[in-house]
Amino acid sequence: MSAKKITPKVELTIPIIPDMELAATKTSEVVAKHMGLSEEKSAEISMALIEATINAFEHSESKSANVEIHFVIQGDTLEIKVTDHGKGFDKSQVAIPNIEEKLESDHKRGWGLQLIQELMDTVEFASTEDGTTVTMTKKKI
Amino acid sequence: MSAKKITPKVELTIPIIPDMELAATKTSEVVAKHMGLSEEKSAEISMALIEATINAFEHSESKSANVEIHFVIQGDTLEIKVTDHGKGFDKSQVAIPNIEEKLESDHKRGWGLQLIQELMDTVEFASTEDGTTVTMTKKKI
Amino acid sequence: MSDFNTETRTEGDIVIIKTSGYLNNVGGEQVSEVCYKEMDAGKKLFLLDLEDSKVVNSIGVSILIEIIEKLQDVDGRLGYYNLAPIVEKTFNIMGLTKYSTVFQSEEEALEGMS
Amino acid sequence: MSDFNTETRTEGDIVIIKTSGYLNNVGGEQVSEVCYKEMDAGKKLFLLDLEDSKVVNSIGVSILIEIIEKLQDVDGRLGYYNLAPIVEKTFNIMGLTKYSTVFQSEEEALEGMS
Ligand SMILES: Nc1ncnc2c1ncn2[C@@H]1O[C@H](COP(=O)(O)OP(=O)(O)O)[C@@H](O)[C@H]1O
Ligand SMILES: Nc1ncnc2c1ncn2[C@@H]1O[C@H](COP(=O)(O)OP(=O)(O)O)[C@@H](O)[C@H]1O
Repeated sequence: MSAKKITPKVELTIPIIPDMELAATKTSEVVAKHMGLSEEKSAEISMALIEATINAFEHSESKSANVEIHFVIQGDTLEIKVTDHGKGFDKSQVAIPNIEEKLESDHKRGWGLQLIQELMDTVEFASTEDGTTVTMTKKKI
Repeated sequence: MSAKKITPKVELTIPIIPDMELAATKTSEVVAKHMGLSEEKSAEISMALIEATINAFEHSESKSANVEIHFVIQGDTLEIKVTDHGKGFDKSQVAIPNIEEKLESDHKRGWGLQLIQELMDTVEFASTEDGTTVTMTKKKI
Repeated sequence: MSDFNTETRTEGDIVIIKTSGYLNNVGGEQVSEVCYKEMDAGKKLFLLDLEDSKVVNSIGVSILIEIIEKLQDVDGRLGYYNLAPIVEKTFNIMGLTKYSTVFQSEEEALEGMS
Repeated sequence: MSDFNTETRTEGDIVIIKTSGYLNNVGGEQVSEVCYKEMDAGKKLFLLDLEDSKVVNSIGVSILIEIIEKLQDVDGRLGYYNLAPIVEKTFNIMGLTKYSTVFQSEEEALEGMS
């Protein structure tokens, strides 16, 4: 099974099925291992990917019900795009969570975007009323 | 995370990376569980999918180096298509393996197609010089 | 597929809940149910053994924040041990470690809680 | 990711190899290396504990056929225990169970091999 010298492309189109995000993280684990990323970085990527995927599942209110996940290996950097065709959102309107407020509030959730940003090297949101793409990268070193 | 009533579509495009077939089986496990298939049937699907995927990786000699895996839930039946864009093959020319011969031969391998056929309910091969698609199905009951 | 499960035992005053499986919304709710039942029975000290829950999501962890809040009302405490590094990191990012404690082993946890 | 590993010990004349991880070409070759080294040292009875290898592929299993062949030459034997149901089914389909033995437990295996 000798790998050919072509930029490997990994694309998943997944529907809203419980635990489907774990199929995405299995994929990111295999890709991260192939790139020689540390287990720590691989686990960080998986966690960020879980959060981006469940956001797409849960908040997009997409009619197509499908989420696309693209992995691109760019040299020593892994780029992951998570795209939904849902209603979009304005990231600047999302409050940054903190534990003190959450302990007093009825709304304990709202941590996904924060986690993605802390765990990945770069994160970009592109959102319109036709959907959202989260682009995140992680460098090997 | 309420599932919408649309035929769920699951599509993977995966490159030839070691262990990439395990990303495919994680996906089939999630889908099989969602359909309420038994663990036994889910494991049989995973094994057949591993074999079809590594065949596509190993024998297709595909230039694009990508293999496509599509899952379609048709009522109580899971249909899986594994497609490569390789050189194709003539299934009728492949010998049916048996252990007695293998024990005497230097060529111990050649079990993948046999396993796929034993483990799935239906299996079809469509192969031309532009590539191969293996279509396999498993019924819930 | 790993379905979520909990096993509960007590060591003195401390309730130890060993989880297994993906700590998502479903898993988090199972943990909180166990905790609230034990709290109704007067228990205030809780330890989660997360050895077999190496994958979590933020919804599952949010439910732990709810447990911490309820425990604060009764002067109770929550601790954890056997965390995968990414789970500990997640607890740090979300600030859980300010209001609950990550221990490095069961022994340390039992000592630290009593 | 679960990398493939083996742990070897002996019980009397029997060499027990406990594998962990995906038994593919890489895993199969690791197992055969261990076996051939032990055979060179005169061992003829081998047991594989497959509890932590619940996923296999046909390439990995083909390598076990090679081991069976080599053992036949020296009147040796291969057995297995702790198989996942799909692994046992695969061994049945491929016919390994005609020339090697699946046991239901370590106890039964040690008895059956000696
Ligand atoms: N893909 C998306 N489509 C639409 N809205 C989103 C998307 N991702 C995030 N959001 C919005 O951002 C908010 C914060 O998301 P997040 O930090 O992940 O926390 P949570 O999912 O727990 O609410 C969500 O409640 C939602 O309003
Ligand atoms: N996708 C494919 N493309 C081209 N040839 C294939 C493909 N799948 C199977 N074959 C051919 O069929 C043969 C038998 O395959 P299989 O039963 O899986 O055993 P093995 O992969 O061990 O050779 C292969 O050796 C190959 O020649």
